[in-house]
Parts: sequence; C-alpha cells; structure tokens
Amino acid sequence: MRVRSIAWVAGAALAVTGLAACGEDSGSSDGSELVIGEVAELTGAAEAVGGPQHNAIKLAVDEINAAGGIRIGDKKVRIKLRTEDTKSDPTVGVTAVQKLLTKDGVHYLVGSLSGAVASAYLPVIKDRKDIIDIVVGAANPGLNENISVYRPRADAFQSVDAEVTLALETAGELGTDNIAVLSDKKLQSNAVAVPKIVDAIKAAGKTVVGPVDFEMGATQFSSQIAALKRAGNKVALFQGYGTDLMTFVKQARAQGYDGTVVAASGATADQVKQADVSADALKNVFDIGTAFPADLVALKLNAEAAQKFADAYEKEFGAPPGYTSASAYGGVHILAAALEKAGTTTDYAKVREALDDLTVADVPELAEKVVPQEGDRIFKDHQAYFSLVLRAWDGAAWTTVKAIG
Amino acid sequence: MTRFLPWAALVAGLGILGTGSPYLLTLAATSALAIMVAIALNVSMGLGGSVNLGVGVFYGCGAYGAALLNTKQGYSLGASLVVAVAIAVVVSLIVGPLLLRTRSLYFAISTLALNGIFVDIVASNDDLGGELGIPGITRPGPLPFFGEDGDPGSLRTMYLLICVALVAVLAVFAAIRGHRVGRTLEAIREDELLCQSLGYTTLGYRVFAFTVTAGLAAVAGVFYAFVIQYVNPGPFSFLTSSFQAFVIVAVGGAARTWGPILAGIVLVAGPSFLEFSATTNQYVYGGVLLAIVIFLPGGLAAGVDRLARGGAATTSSLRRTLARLKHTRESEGELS
Amino acid sequence: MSESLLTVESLVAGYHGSRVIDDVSFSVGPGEGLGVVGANGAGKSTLLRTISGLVAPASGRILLEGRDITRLSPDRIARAGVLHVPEGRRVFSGLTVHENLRTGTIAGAARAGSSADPYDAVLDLFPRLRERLNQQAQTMSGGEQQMLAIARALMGRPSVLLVDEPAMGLAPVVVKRVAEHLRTIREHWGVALVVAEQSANNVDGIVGGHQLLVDGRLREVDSGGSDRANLLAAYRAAGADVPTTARSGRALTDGKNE
Amino acid sequence: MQELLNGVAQGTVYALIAAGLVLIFGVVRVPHFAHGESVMVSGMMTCWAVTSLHLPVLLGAAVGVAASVGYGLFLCFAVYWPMRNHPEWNLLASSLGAVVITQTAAIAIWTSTPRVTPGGVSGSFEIGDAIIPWSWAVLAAISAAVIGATALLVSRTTAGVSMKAMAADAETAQLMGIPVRKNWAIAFAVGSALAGVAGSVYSTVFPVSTTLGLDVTFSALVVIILAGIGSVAHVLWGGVLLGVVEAVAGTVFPGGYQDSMVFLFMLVVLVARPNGLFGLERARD
Repeated sequence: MRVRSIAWVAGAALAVTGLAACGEDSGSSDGSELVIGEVAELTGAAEAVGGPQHNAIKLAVDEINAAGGIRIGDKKVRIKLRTEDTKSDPTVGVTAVQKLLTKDGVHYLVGSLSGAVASAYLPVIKDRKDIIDIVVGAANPGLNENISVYRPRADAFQSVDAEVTLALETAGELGTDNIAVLSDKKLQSNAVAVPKIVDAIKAAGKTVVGPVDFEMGATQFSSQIAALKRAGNKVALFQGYGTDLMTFVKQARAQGYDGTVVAASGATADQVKQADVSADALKNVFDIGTAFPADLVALKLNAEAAQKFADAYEKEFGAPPGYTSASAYGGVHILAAALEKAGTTTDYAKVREALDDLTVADVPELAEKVVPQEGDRIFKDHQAYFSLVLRAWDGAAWTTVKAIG
Repeated sequence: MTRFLPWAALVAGLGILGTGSPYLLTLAATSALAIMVAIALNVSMGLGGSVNLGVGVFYGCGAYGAALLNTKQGYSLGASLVVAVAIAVVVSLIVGPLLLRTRSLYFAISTLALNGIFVDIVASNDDLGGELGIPGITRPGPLPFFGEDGDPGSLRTMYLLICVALVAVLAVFAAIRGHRVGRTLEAIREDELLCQSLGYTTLGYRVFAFTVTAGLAAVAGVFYAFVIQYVNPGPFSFLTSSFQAFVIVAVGGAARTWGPILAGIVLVAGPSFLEFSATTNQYVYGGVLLAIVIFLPGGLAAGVDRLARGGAATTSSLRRTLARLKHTRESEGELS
Repeated sequence: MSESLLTVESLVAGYHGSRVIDDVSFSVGPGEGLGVVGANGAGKSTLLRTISGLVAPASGRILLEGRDITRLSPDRIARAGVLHVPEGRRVFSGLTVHENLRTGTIAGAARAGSSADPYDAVLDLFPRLRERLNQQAQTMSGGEQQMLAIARALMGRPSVLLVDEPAMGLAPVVVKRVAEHLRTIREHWGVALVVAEQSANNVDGIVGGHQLLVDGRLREVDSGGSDRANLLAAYRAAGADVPTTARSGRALTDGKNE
Repeated sequence: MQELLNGVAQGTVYALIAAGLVLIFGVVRVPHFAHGESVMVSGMMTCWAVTSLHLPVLLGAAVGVAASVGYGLFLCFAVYWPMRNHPEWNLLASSLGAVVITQTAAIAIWTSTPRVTPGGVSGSFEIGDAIIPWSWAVLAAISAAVIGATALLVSRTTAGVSMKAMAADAETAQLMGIPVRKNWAIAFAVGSALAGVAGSVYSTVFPVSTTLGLDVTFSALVVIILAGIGSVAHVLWGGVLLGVVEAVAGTVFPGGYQDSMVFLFMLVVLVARPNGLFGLERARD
C-alpha cells in the first residue's frame, strides 16, 4: 500500500512534468524582438567575475534598446535578453544552453565565463550553422575553431609574450638567472598558457622556479613564498586573478620577499582596497592585460567610448567594471553591429559573414582597444586581439605605465 | 500484479518525457543521472546507514574511465560501461574495507576526504585531462528504430539508454532492499553490535553496500561522459555530486525506493521550471531542503506515505523487530 | 502507607507503539522502599525510565508530593527530586570521580531551601570514593562504579531514588555491600527507594519487604520474607513464563505485534 | 623552519575553530557543518564594522563575535533544536541547507571579493632565518589563549562539567538534572563565539570571503579527527599538526597535491587509529 502510493505520486509527477513540458516549445518571436540568450555564471565558483560580466551585457542590451533597437533593414528590432545561470557547473551549463536553444528559440548566445562550461556545451552547438555564440569570458584555446563561436576577448596566449618579455628584461636589469612562475591551477587557460611561458623563459636561457601552483581563493601563500625565497628568486610571473595577486603580494612582502612581480590578473582598485594592501607592498608589482577603460582614457585610445562605458556602468551598478566587463559590453555591440550590417536576423550565414568582415570602425561603442587585423577587421579566425597595457599601482589607482603593441 | 504498476508509471512518465524537446531531454537525462547517483548512495546510506560523502569519486571513476576509454581506445558505450564500472568496483573494494573501519561522522568525513583526493588527482594529472578535462567523447549512433536522420546528435538515443539504466539501477536497489541482504543491512544500520552478536560479519555487509554504491554510481558516470561528451573535475567534486546525492537521499527519504525519484524531481529538475533569479533559486533550494528535513523527518517518501494513510503515524516494523531481537539477546546473555 | 511521596497511577508506556508496561499503579512514601522484580525484558527498566521522563507514557499519571510530573522533561524531574541510577551504572567516562559527583549537585542546587551540600556526607557514606576522587571513573571496578553512580545521584539530594539493577554483574560480596548502602540511604536519609532487580532475594533487605512483580502489568506480592516459591507462584498466576527462559522477554514485550 | 612556523600559526586558528566545533558536536552531537559560516559571518561583520562604521578593530571584532554568536544560537533554536530527535544525517542535511542559504545571503550582501580588515598589527620579527609577521604571532597567541581559557572553563566550572557529562552520556546527564536546552544554548553560544574570535582575528591578517565557510568546516573536522572528539585541549595539538602537515606538504609537493596530502594524512590517521591520534574516547555510533 505504502510503496504503491509513493510510486503513483512519483509516476504522476513525472508524467505531468512531461506533458507540461511537451507543449512548451515556443517559436521565435514575431520579428519586432530578437531573443538573445546569455550563458552566465551568476552563482558558484565563477560568481565573482561572472556577476560584472552579466552586468555589462545587460548594460549594452539596455543601451541598444533605449536607442530603439537594432536596425535591420528599415525596421528596428529590440533585444530581449534571456539569462540562464550555469552555477559555474558544466552539467547545468549544458542544460541551460539547451533551454535557451529550445525553449526560448535562441540563435544568438553571449557570455560564458567559465572555460569548463563552454567546453561542456560546445558539442551542443558546434555543428549548428544556425547558431552564433559570442564568447566574452572563457579564454581557453580552441573554442573559436568552431564555426559558431566568435571570441571578442583576449585568449589565454595574448599576454604571454609581453609578460615573458617584461620578466626577462627585469631579470636582466637585476642580473638574476631565475624567473618564478606562479600559476592558479584551477584556471583552464593556465593549463595552456603556463607551459608556453615556461618554454619561452627557458628558450631565453633562464631557469624557471616552479611552476608553483596555488588555488583560486587561497588565503595562504606561505609555501609558495617560501619556495621563491629558497630559490633566491627576484622576478616572479603571476598567472591568476586579481584577488589572489593581492593576497600573494601582501603576504610575500610581510614575509620578506621583495622581488618584482609581473602579473596578468586584471586587478582592480577595489581589490587592492578590500585586501588592505599598502602602496609600499605594491611597489615593483606590474599587471599586464587588455586595457581597462581607465587605461584607454589615460592613453587617449578610444578614450571617449571607454569613458562613456565606465561612467554608465558605475552609475548603473555602483561599482567600477570588472575583469571581463568591457569585453562583454563590446561583444554585445559587435553582435548588434554585425546584425545591422547583415540586415537580417535569420540568415545566419550572412550574419557570420558580417562578423568576419566587421571592422573596428563599425563598432564605435567598443570600450577596449582592438588591434585591427587584416583589412581593419576585428576578427581573425573568429578571434579578436587587443592592445595590452602595463599597469602599476600609484597609491590610489592602477595607472598605465605604457601601452604594449 | 499491482506491484508492477508504479514501475509502469515510471516507464510511462519517462516515455512521455522522451518525446520532448532537446532541452527537456537534456534536463531529464542530467536529472536522471543525479537521481541514479542518489539511488546508488541510498544503498550504503539508506540501507546500510553509512553516510558516504564520497560517492562523487565513483561517479567520477565511471565518467573518467569512459572518457579515456572512448577517446583514447575508441571503446563503445557498452564496452566502456563494463570496463569503467569494473574499475570503480575494484577501487571500492580496495578503499572500502579501509574506510569502513571508521563509523558515523568519521566515515562521512573520511569519504569526503577521498572525494577531495580524487578531484585533486584528476585536476593535477595531465594524462587525465587536468583542469582542461577530456573533450570529444563520441556518442553511439542513433538506435536503429529512429532511422537514418531520426535522432541527430543521438540525444534521444542517449536519453533512452539513460532511462533504461535508471530503471535498472532502481530495480537493483529495490531487489537488494527486498532481499535478505537488504534487511540485514538495515538491521546493521540500526544496531551493528547486536547484529555482530547474532553472528553476522557486519564488515562484509558494509563493504558489499559500499561496493554496490560505487558500481551503480559508476554506471551513472559512464552515461554522464557519453551524454555531456566532456568531462572535467568540477562535476565530481564533493559540492557538486556527493553533496547533491546526499541531499537527494535525505530529502527523498533514506532507504526508500522511490524517495530519490521524488526528491530528484523536486530538487534537481524542479528549479529549471522556476523563473526566479539565480539568487532566489538558491534561497528556494536551501529553504525547501530545510523545510523538508525539519518537518518530514522520513523525507518526501514518508510524507507522501503519511498523506496516503490519512496522517497515521508510521511505525517501522524493523524497529519492532530489532527491539525484540535485543530483548532476546539480553535474555539469552544474562539468564542462560 | 502514610503520606505518599511518589504516586504512579494507571501508567501505560512502551516503545514504537508496543506496550511494555500496562496499567501500573503504586505509591511510596518517604523512607519507604519498593522492589520491582521481574525477568529481563519484563518492563522494569521501562517503568523506571517512564517515571524519570525518558520514556513518554501513553497514559496514566505520575505525581510527586501531589504534583503532576508526568510530562516534565527528565532533567526537570531530576531537579524536582527524583533521581535515577540507570541500568549498567553509566558513570561518565572521561570524567574523574570528583567531576562525576559534581554533575550530581546540579539537580539539588535547583531546589531552593534544600539542606547543606551533601558532598561530605556522601563521601562519608562511601569512603572508597574519597580515596579515588581524581581517578577516571571508567577505570574503577564495577562495584566502585555502582557506588559512584549511587553517590552521584545522592549529590542531587533526592527525595526519591530509582535504582535499576544495582546488582548486575557484581560479585555477591559486593552486592551485599551495595544493598547495605541502599538500606542506609532509605532508613537513615529518609529517601524513598524504588529498586528494580531480577532476583527478589537481592531486593528484600533493601526495600523492607514491599515488592511488586512486573510482567508488563504489576502484581503486588505480599512477601513477608524472601520466599522464592511464592514469587514463582505469583509469576504463574500472572500467566507468564517462568523467568529463566529467553522467550519470556519477547512474549512480554512484543506480544501485541506478532 | 619558516614553513613550520607558518604552519603553527595557521594551525592554531584551525584549532580555535575546531575547538568551537568540538563543543557543539561533542556536547550536543549536532554535525554542525554551518560552523564555518559562523567564522565567515564574524569575519565579514568585523570588516564591515571597521571599514563602514569606522569602529576601532577591537570593537569591530566584538561586533563580529556577537554576530557569530547570534548566528549560532539562531541555528541552534530555529533548526537543530526542533530536530533533536531526528537521525544524525537529517541534522547534517539541515546544516548543509543552512550553509546554502547563509552563503547566498552573504554573497548578496558582501559579494564574493575577499577582504582584509584594515588596522591589524604590522611589522615582523625574525627567528633564525625565518621572518614572522607580528600579526601572525598575535593571531596564534590569541587563538591559543582562547583555547586555553575554554579548556579551563570546561574543566573548572559546573557548566563545563555538565557539558562534559553531556558529551560522555547525554541521557544519563539528563537523569542527573542537567538542563539539556540550556546546555545546547551554552554549547552553541561558546562554540560560535570561538568561531567568531577566529573569524574576526583572522580577517585582520588573511583575506576572508563569503565563500570560505565549508572549507573552514572541513579543516576543523580534520583537526577534530586528528585530535579525537574528547577534549578541547587536544584540539590545539591537532590544529598545529594540521597546519604543519599542510605547510610541509606544500613544500614537498609544490605541484598542487597539497590538499590531497592533508586528506591522505588524515585518512591514514583514521584508518590506523579510528578514534583520532589523541582520542581516548570511543567514537559512538
């Protein structure tokens, strides 16, 4: 009696879910509205970076809609953003993408911060010629080799050369033979970038300390610092997020490590403040990365658009943009510009063509400095390249030391 | 005859879901996998009373085994299933007797540690894909009756195979639960010393439960690899897999055959139908979990049960049996 | 019987729906004793555990000095003056003798107007314990642990002391000594004693002849002395098996569920 | 040398957190997996009080500890106490539910950026060739002192003895008139206070984030396993041992197996001595 009743409820629940779900496939919208799906890491491990990325996407969509929408031919099409949280979990991510594709009839995706999530949903979209996925977060290699994926965001390799060059220069000045590599082992991009860094250093005739691993969100860097000190190291490359860089620097200085640190972390002023790191400790710490709006303003590159974006973002969300915010913001505008140029939202081959041919001048909203490829194009093989800058902390803000490339 | 009705209802429900969209198929397939892991856990936790917080290890063994076998050796789903599950069983037979020396919370923590070690190994070892994971797992072709183009991407085929596996895993659980072995496990859960004094080799039974859990979880893992076509360490960590399986069992009702199915629908599949913000979803998840464990100590299965019986208090016949056994032993021990 | 200290009226209790004790009534006054005699599983412990609040009764009342304590929690019943020396002694392992005794004071301290700290008086009664104050309780012999368990309860200045199988597992000499202590407590301290035992012989000297036979229901046995034949006769009269077979326990506790 | 001292400093904090958990788990047998959330709540509140209310660090710490105690007592009486007769795994599940809700709320309030409370002790001193920041020494000293004080409290006061009695045998403790509800409150209040002290002091030295709760709980559980559930004082050795093992593992295995080594060490200890290295007491089922 007992078992049966439960089973009935279970069976009935399943059946109802099934029936309810069968009738739900919604067609695409009536033409006055374009549904764009966002694959977002709003909770879980990648939440800290995923949040600001989501904010920037929302900001761009709001801007486009405030201007009436995307101009397709003689009509204006408003964007409806459908956001699905992946919980930073690949399994949930696959379900989320399927939901966007099926239930919301989405053909355009933006987002994807987590490399693992992107790798997991890739099989779902990779052979789909009717889908265009603008990846503005995940930096792991290979993603953009797929027909559906475009990446207007620096991949894992773009800062490698600059980092190694700076590290070698510094090592030369200090007359030291070894360079340490600290690597966040949880970052997928490091799995490919770090071996490349190590090879480059070795090729220049220096020895490598490490790679010394740490884990995202570590509170303790003692053993890493001790390893550096044991090796008599004077120059370290730091491959990880800004929050971890701050923790490392603060502890390293307190424990008597005074070497130069070259990082590609995208650290923000907020992170420095939250971690309570002194300006003294941040002496000889350099961060290399794609230019932030503030850098562009300082270097007078794309300054107007960058300033506009930074102001709008700060006004809307009460905080400065995060690590991938500018890429995310630019990504939505790139997609909109391509759609306008193609003059269609349903001929995907044409939209892809437009994306391939899109030039930097076509997207005045870009809040980053894209390095134009052949023919002033944004993408080369679906990948965009960015001007890098070298930043240092001046006691109140990260300031641009110089532009690279 | 009516015994088979619930099973028919389950099969019918899964069948109806099988006609749904790719989204529904994916959601149902991934939920079914989570439920399978929970059913696997239910053998050692529900029946045996050992709270195994490392079931993700064996889920992962299945998934990684299948991923490696498929991408490196070209094994099919069937062959991977046999080999990967065998690997998980062997691993469980090695670590099981060691870990099972501990009891209750100590056992829970040692299995949790095992889970930590497993994730560390697969994340740090490049041969196992490291953090990048293993992409490119090839699904089997569509089942013959779908025809040439009936099931592009084989998603529907994968879904059907997972359903078969789910029903099989559930049947294994029900069979163990109904068998003398299952009843002995439950007796061990309630009073291990008593069972030992009655001549049962309790460690043997506990290792058996641990191994069955490992094997069934590995089955789920193999299907995970083939349906997602990509494995990386994250989904097999304590927080994602073991935590979830534990919660499903606790919420569904430990030792109850249909408990994990109910809880899986509520906790895993359910949130996808809620159009709340991500944060609200988390609150709802936590709140539902708390409410059920506080107000329905026997889990959802017991709650449904109570509803069906008009609110009468449930009495475990097992407890009565044990009380009787206990008295018997005491009487024998002290009077004879 | 003069004024009644502890009164039990039509008590019914058991576990998981089974009735282990069924319609039990009795009362004891200050300085009086009551032996609860029966086979293993006959419900002695359940009776004591119900009185001290560990088992919730299905029906019936328990009164202490006229006050209804039926639904109080075990700790409040203890603080009201009913202390329970549990089966198997259960001294706190990991605690010293002194610490074990101190846990007992908590029950007494809660009652206002109680007399002075019984610490010295208790140690005078059990001089062996005084020698071992700093010893870990679990390292002592069974007899010493039994003394400690009784002494611990005495620290709570009980008006009623429930003692569950004080002779269990002890050598006859030790049993005799424990019995003497308990009698002293009843006669000189004026504590009401309810003592559960399997053997009527053990209880006689302690409780002063007043005994109840428990076999699920209680039967009062008017045993002027330690008359084993009487007891067996009473058992048969109650319809139970003679308490030397394992079956009796099962039959008595679980009959209703078979 | 440097690593050993680092390990000792970190270990005393683990010990302090574990000591709180020992009180809660030992006395009332609640597998309180939300204990780490108490540490987190205290750390975040301390930081908030110092940076937003501009309170001095000591007052900020008081705010943190108070929040932590409030949090612990709330869970005790809103969640665990009504469930006191439920099976242990139900309590475990409920504590995990509490973790999910607490963490979500904390991220909503404070985001997940790690933060350090400003105004801690600065400077460092040298022992041999090792450089020890003063803040670490202060952290270790406070932790050890608080553990010592708690151990004294447990062994010298009636409340402490009654908690030990409850830990040894809850049922018999009740029979001795030991008030269960009150002792639950004491155990949770004191246990969470220890977590609170750990959280607030830790936040002045190391970054705390809203997501650290479960990790902290795991570390505390490892310490308890090394030390055995019986004693508050043993926990100090368990904590130091964990800190040192972690530090040494980090040095010997720089390749990222640090966590594994700690877990492996714990497993070896568990398998070899299922009741903990220093455990005198039998682990009850």
